[in-house]
Amino acid sequence: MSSEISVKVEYFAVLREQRGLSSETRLTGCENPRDLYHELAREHGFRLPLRDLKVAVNGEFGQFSQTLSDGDTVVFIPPVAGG
Amino acid sequence: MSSEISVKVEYFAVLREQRGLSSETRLTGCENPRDLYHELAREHGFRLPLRDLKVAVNGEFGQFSQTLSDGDTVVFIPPVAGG
Amino acid sequence: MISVAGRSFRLSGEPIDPPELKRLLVQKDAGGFVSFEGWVRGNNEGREVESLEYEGYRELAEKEGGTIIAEALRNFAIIGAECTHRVGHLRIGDLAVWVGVTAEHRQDSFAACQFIIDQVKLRVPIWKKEHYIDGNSGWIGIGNVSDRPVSETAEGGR
Amino acid sequence: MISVAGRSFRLSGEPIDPPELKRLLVQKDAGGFVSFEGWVRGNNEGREVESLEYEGYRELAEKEGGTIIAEALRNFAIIGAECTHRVGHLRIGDLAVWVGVTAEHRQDSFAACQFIIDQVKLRVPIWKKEHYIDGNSGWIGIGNVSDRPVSETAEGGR
Repeated sequence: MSSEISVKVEYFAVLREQRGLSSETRLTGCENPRDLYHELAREHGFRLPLRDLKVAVNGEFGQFSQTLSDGDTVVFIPPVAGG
Repeated sequence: MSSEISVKVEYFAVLREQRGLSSETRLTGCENPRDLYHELAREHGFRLPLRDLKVAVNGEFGQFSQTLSDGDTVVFIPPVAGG
Repeated sequence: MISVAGRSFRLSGEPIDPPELKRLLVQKDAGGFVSFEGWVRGNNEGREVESLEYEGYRELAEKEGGTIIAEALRNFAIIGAECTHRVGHLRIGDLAVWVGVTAEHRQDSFAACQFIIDQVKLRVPIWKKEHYIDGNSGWIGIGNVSDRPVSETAEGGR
Repeated sequence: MISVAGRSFRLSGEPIDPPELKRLLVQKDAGGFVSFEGWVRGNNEGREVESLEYEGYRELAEKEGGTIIAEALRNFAIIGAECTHRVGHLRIGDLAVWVGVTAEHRQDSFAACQFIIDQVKLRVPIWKKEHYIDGNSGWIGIGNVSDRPVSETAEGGR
């Protein structure tokens, strides 16, 4: 488990409601946002498919395949509906 | 001169300024707005060519060739520039 | 359809009040509202403008403006439309014309609003005289016709 | 360029004040001003709406919104552009989003205003939850995903 990192996950909208939290900091062995989402989805029953989501890392849009670093903030972005 | 009719002519914008009047009622032998405009242009030095004008008769857009009747109100409409 | 109740096109000798006009269009199915405002600019084709006059042939302007609004209501999926054009003496920055359109969906409000201002500029008998900082003035859209006899060919108005 | 001075895209927890936002755009070369307002509608796809919540991811929303405004300033011949999106609890008729654009010429303001609202709806992380008169509620744009496991195929968000 020496490869575990600490990431902060912020939740919005339907994911915030399903998680019951606005944010959490957790230790994870996941290397990228894709794996992290699947881990969280299994744990909390998220039903939004990955392809409907975008991801932001440290306040910028990112890639699901990018390598996460210790201390990163990750946000999974459900389909937007402004306006 | 038994065919003369009385028409009211209203002037706007550049024609009002060139005529020095907002409206006048005059007796004319002209049968249609085209002839009337040429008569007025000769008298008052109007320089707008007919093809740049539209005409209204009794508050509706009309034709330069339409027959005028006694008591009609005629307005020659310079190129518009609203907005 | 709100705008059926009153006149939907007006000439106004007083400053135009956009919030008041907007209130005429409020209703619960309207989701998209688009407005256009034409402001008096400080220059026109390189000449510095100090102020201007708008003059309208009220009877026909309000009739033709009303026809344009009716066409917009018929040709676009909109809920309401209003237009007011200012007449009289205006200074830089003053509001010359206001168009507001509501629709369920925004694409229709954009298209109809643009249609209305385009048609108003093209068809409604309103004229503009600009007063320039250099002391000259001129009616817009008639070229330099004051120097040419009526028999000469001139470019058409824009 | 007025909007360089401040942030040109904002999320607001307070009611949006269009005249105040418009004042940010006033300047003497601007001849055409186009604004779009998105109002909360009383129904959506046949369901009667009582109220709704907008939620935004502020940090990224303001960044992405600012990028959209910058794109508009680069891609259209406009002078200034501002957009504010409301967050929080809104009722029918409340103003959800305001976009204002000034240009020398109106065509540019129309095109840029439409571009901005289209892109904001597409790209800015803001979410909407509708509360219906029948007591139900739902997040817009995610289909009926709460009933499906994550592994199933679902239609993409709009």
